[in-house]
Amino acid sequence: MTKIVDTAAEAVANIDDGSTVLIGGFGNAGQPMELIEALLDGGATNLTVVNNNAGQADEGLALLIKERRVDKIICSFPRQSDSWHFDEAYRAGEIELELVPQGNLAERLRAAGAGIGGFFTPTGYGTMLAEGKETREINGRNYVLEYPIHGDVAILKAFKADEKGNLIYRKTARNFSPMMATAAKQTIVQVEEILPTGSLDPENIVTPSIYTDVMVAIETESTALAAREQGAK
Amino acid sequence: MTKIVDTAAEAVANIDDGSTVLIGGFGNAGQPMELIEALLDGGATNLTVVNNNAGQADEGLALLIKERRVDKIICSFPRQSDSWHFDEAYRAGEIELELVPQGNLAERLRAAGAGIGGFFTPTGYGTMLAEGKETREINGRNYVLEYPIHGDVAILKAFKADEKGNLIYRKTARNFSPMMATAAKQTIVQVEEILPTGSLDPENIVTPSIYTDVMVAIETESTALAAREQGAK
Amino acid sequence: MLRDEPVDRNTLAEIVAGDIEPGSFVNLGIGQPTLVSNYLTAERDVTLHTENGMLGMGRAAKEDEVDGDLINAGKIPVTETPGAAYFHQADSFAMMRGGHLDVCVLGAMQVSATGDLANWHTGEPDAIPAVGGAMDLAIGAKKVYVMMNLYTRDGEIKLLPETTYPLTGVGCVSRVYTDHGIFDLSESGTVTVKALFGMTFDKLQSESEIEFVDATGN
Amino acid sequence: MLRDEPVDRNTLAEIVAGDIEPGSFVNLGIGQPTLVSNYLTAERDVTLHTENGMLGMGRAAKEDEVDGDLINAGKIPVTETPGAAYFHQADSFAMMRGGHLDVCVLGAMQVSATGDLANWHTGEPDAIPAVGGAMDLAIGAKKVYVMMNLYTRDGEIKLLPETTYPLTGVGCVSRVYTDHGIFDLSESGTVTVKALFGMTFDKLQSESEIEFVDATGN
Repeated sequence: MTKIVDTAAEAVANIDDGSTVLIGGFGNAGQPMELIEALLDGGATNLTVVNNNAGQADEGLALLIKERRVDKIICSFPRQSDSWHFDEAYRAGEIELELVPQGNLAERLRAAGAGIGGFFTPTGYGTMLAEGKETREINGRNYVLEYPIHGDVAILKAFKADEKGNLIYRKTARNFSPMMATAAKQTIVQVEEILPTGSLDPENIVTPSIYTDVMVAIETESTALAAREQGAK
Repeated sequence: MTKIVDTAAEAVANIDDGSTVLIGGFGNAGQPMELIEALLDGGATNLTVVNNNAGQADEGLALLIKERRVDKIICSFPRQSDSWHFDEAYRAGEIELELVPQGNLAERLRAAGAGIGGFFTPTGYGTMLAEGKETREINGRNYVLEYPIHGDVAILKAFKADEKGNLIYRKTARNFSPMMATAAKQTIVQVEEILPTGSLDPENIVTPSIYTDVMVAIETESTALAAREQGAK
Repeated sequence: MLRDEPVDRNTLAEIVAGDIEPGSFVNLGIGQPTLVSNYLTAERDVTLHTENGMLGMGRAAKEDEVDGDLINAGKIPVTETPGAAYFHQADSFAMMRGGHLDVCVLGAMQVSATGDLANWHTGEPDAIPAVGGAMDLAIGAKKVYVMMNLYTRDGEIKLLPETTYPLTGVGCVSRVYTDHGIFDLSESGTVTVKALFGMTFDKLQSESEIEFVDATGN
Repeated sequence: MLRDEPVDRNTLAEIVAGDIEPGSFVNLGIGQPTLVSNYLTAERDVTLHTENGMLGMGRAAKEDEVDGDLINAGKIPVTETPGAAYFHQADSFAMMRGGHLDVCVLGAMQVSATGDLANWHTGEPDAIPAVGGAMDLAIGAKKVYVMMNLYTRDGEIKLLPETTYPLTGVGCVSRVYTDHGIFDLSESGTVTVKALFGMTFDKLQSESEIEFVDATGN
């Protein structure tokens, strides 16, 4: 059953120190800024974070790293022009980095949610990111064995939800969130709007309600962008 | 690029003898009856068929089996109260059966489409369907290694398409078709209606156009059922 | 719990329904487990999963509601409830295999003391095998319950130290509901008897080499 | 093909665009490959994939079109074309890894004669590594093209018998487009020179131990 809470602070209140936190988003698209801010305010520390990136500029995940709440990050693309907080922490030896090719990251999260114990992927074969990993030739192609990435908690941003916890996303802000929703023991979601159950077309649900544990309605720029798009039609 | 043809016969015209044919559907829901009939009329034989079942009563896949066009079937649930054509062929030793647990069947098709070389699944571990297969204990749980199932061709039923080849399905008729669309060298789809490109919401596409090779518009009972449902609202 | 008489299927279904936590996501196997849905009242807010691609499955369709595109795993036409969601077979089995469902209720031919399940194949050489989703369901929930008669028609007990039929899953069943009693299984092979219906503990113990623990509260 | 002068990036992008079959599904990597999109006219009906979850990506967004929820893999705001589709990252990379895209065009630091690609990391000890989708893109299409300058700023040739930088993918590149020429690679290490721009075959051969085959039609 999905619990609806009133504030971001309540939503993230039971994230413990030392948790593995899956954070949705690709760059800022789909990044749950308000939940991350609440996590920052809440003080949880010694976190392992899984995200595509390692934060941009001075908001969201970047601030969690700046405040040294993140012991380890599992991501595909930490270094960007505006990843200065990560860069500093990394050069200071104050954050551990597990670098994972982006498609393997997505597939490892999916595997965790889908009960798959491991899978053979061609991505990364023969590269330094596969060093020490088991490999195998199958039907003439070379593969690396990769394992699932499970989270204690996922914090995500979706576009709309119904009260039951079914979720839809908006455009490329969908990215990693549907997999992360399945890969964590507890899934916490900020959505623009929570509609009465029955408002979303059952054919179009991206994350079924079974995966959603906690929701909070927070209006962001996405609502205005969707309204602008509606108006343009 | 997706080719739109006028008849089911044209759609299946280049399916060769000896092909591995992935056929969508769970029971009759989503089964591409008209494409199967065209395949029957076209005479292709020595087929390997992948479907959840082995045909029901006297239509569709059951007739392909009755006419001994199918050398081998890969499925999860061949024996049903009305699978008499399969039963007869099987008892006569005239069809080979590879029995696959339903979730492994779906995942093996997904793996084929997703470029995964193999995966460890807990399903079937310790059973006769895993005999002779590689197993492994990972984090205290036992798994069986399963490999992808690739098709030469997939024949599927979808609900609506746009001219570009994007597909949506209807209710539980979706079942195996989205995976099969990704797992075959050529994907042939019968749809109730082909709409102008731009008519389907990009958020709701289930099978993106890249997977659709050939389409033919054939109205079936699904159109009437959808209209009835619309009317009831 | 003790009752003087064995319970019928409907009573047993009602007992199972009563043990399912409100708000649960549940898959009911074909056959006897389907009866459980009759006792899942709206207040319990239980969401039913059907492995052919749906959460929020409703009751069986009435004649004028029958829709060939909306069927359950037993290929019976069903209905849709508010808040339902459709998805494809790979996502549906990922939901089971990934341990997201709270409860699966399955029929069985045999169950072992350690929770091994046999419910798909008698192993007879001339039988045409068909597994469907049975092996996925067996490992497909946080709790896997079996609902069955304790005895075969020939009077043989179906809860055994070890199964003799081909397995569906290893050590997967946590609880067995039968017409003669309810049993909690454990990895060690100790079986805790939670309830007996029309049967004494001594009678039960005399019929099996399983190590039963009496928790009927008698 | 021979030209007297090296070609500039835009001319090269136009050449690459001309080699993409009409109706293709294509992923253009960050940097120089992005220029190719400027020469993919509507009649070519090429559909662009962006690995962060979209087919049918349009041009870069103009100021009043910028939508933070609609970005490409380089995190640049883009637009949507009719017939577009959104999907999640696992489906998006399945599309690449499964070999469904017709062409990927990537930048490179080095390419070997057998098609090994190095484009993500210089291997310098103090560099912060970041791979993104590079390794997935390297193996993510039926044909993987590289677009790069033939020489580094220091004048070192980037098409080598063997790469010295850390690899992105093994034997994955089929063709290399450079300012000085176009090269088809093969498993055996034989490199077929399809075109030279402002360079003679002899000059090229004198600079490398690669076994070049002249197919410039000179």
